[in-house]
Amino acid sequence: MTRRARLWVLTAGLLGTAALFAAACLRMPPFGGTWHPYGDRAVQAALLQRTANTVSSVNFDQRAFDTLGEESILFAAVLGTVVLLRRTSGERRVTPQPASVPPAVRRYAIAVLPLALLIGLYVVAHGQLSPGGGFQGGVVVATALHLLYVGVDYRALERVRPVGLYELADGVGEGAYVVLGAAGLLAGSAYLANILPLGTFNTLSSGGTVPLLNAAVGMEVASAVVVLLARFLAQALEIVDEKEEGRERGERRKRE
Amino acid sequence: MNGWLVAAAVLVVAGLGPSLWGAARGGAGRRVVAQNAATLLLCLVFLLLAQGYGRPSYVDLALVTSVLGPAGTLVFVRLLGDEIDAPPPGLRLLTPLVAVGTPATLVPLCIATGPGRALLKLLVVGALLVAGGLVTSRALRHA
Amino acid sequence: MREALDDALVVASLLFVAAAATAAVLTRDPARQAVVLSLLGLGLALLFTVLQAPDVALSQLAVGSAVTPLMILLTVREVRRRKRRE
Amino acid sequence: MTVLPYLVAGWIFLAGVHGLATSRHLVHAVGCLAVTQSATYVLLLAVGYRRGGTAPVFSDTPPGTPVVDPVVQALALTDVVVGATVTALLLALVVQTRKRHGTVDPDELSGLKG
Repeated sequence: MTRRARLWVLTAGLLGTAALFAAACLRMPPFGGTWHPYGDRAVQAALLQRTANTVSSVNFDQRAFDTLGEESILFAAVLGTVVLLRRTSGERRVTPQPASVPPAVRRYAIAVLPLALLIGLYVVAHGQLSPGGGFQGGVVVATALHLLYVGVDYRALERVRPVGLYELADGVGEGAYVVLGAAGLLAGSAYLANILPLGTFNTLSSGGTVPLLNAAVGMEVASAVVVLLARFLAQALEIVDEKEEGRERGERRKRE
Repeated sequence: MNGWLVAAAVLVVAGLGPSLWGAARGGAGRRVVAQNAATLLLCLVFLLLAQGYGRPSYVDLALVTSVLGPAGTLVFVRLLGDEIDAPPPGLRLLTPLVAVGTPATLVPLCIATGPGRALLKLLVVGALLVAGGLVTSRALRHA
Repeated sequence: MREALDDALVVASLLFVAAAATAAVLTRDPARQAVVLSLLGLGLALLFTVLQAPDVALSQLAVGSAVTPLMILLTVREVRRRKRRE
Repeated sequence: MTVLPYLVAGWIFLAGVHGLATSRHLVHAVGCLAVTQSATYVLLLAVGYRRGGTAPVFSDTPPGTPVVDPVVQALALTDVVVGATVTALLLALVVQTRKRHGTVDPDELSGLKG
């Protein structure tokens, strides 16, 4: 199909979708209405389980099995990326050039790194109380580590980041979630049932299994993002194609 | 009349809107400056919203933004380095924005909050914003 | 009065997000698009907050502010490096 | 106002699809897919909003306050993070495509085999 014909098909499709969607919008319940049957029931259930953050309760208690599915997609995506970005035959690893960073940026990165890690862990730990949880906090922790790359140097990051360990932690996080679910079966209840004592409402230990599942997810997400970024960094900075490298060297020699 | 929410709405319309305009057109340097201004403004908006809605737990959003915003700008400076023309246009506006915007928002908020843990959190956010703002403009100047 | 103010904040954030999404699509250079995508992420975080979803806003902030731009820019650098060598 | 958020979600979706279909660079296409994806979050949260409600988080507000729908928030929250890792997978595919076929322009790719 020519580019022009494709554009016509696209325009027709977009206009058709727009018309149908607009028609559907007009028959939807109006924005901001008071009728939320699922929401009201979820809030009731969360309060019964003494979990202050209803969203965490939905994710890690009422719909915990659904979150296991989400987590597995994340795990599979990381696995796929690791396989796709591995070093193949005909490629060689080189030491990347050190980058020059203004000293103020360097000082800032080193000073903020521990604070950022702390904020990430705080977000994970308070998931059942205030906005946050394993998904968000995990990403913050992983980003904090990469302050070393943007603020200091790639080699500084490599020193604190043994990728193998993070790959292991990724698997352990996913495994911990599955095992915590199985604990529900062992206790004579359903898979991923909330079997632990519920604790006092609005304290760090409230919510039964919610904080534990939160921690497992936090561990998995943090190490998943670290592993992903490690693969992208290695691909962009370290791995070169031997054929292309040879060609480049030849060109340089010709120029000289 | 909720003054905090009015202030947040004004910052969104008069601050974030122009930032988007700056980030959507022109060279890489100008876009990154606009992105940096947007993270700073968004952090201030979060603080005002937390106060306006009467939900202290929303301050966590500002806390995360104050760390990740400068980190994002440093990512752009690091990887777009050779595309950023030094000094990028609009950079002169950044330092006054940090120096005026941060205290102008935080001082009234601190007074309204009163002493306690919440005040400490606000001060941490303020310190991170000022440090992040100064460091990112320094990094942009030397890109 | 309070509801009118809430609505005004929602409308302003919605328009910001719509404009940022359009700008992100129209920016054809992927490295520059990453900057606009980062602004779209910030706008989404704002919209989620005024829709009273701070959990989702936090998620969006964590992902959109540094991790996604870093991955996109590293991919762009890798693709360009190989292109230059040919 | 009663339908504006839904229409904005639709606009974002269509804009993203348009960019995806007309893209000349695979990394740009992945960015457009991220835009398309964000339309679903806007739609979900717009459906769950309740005027005058606040966040369903009771650490700093008494139980019984009118709150917005937590279920849609839970759906969107996990998808934001999982979506980012899927973006990473697609970017890795772009890198592979570049290695195998020497181009990142989808139009040039359609003429290639295998």
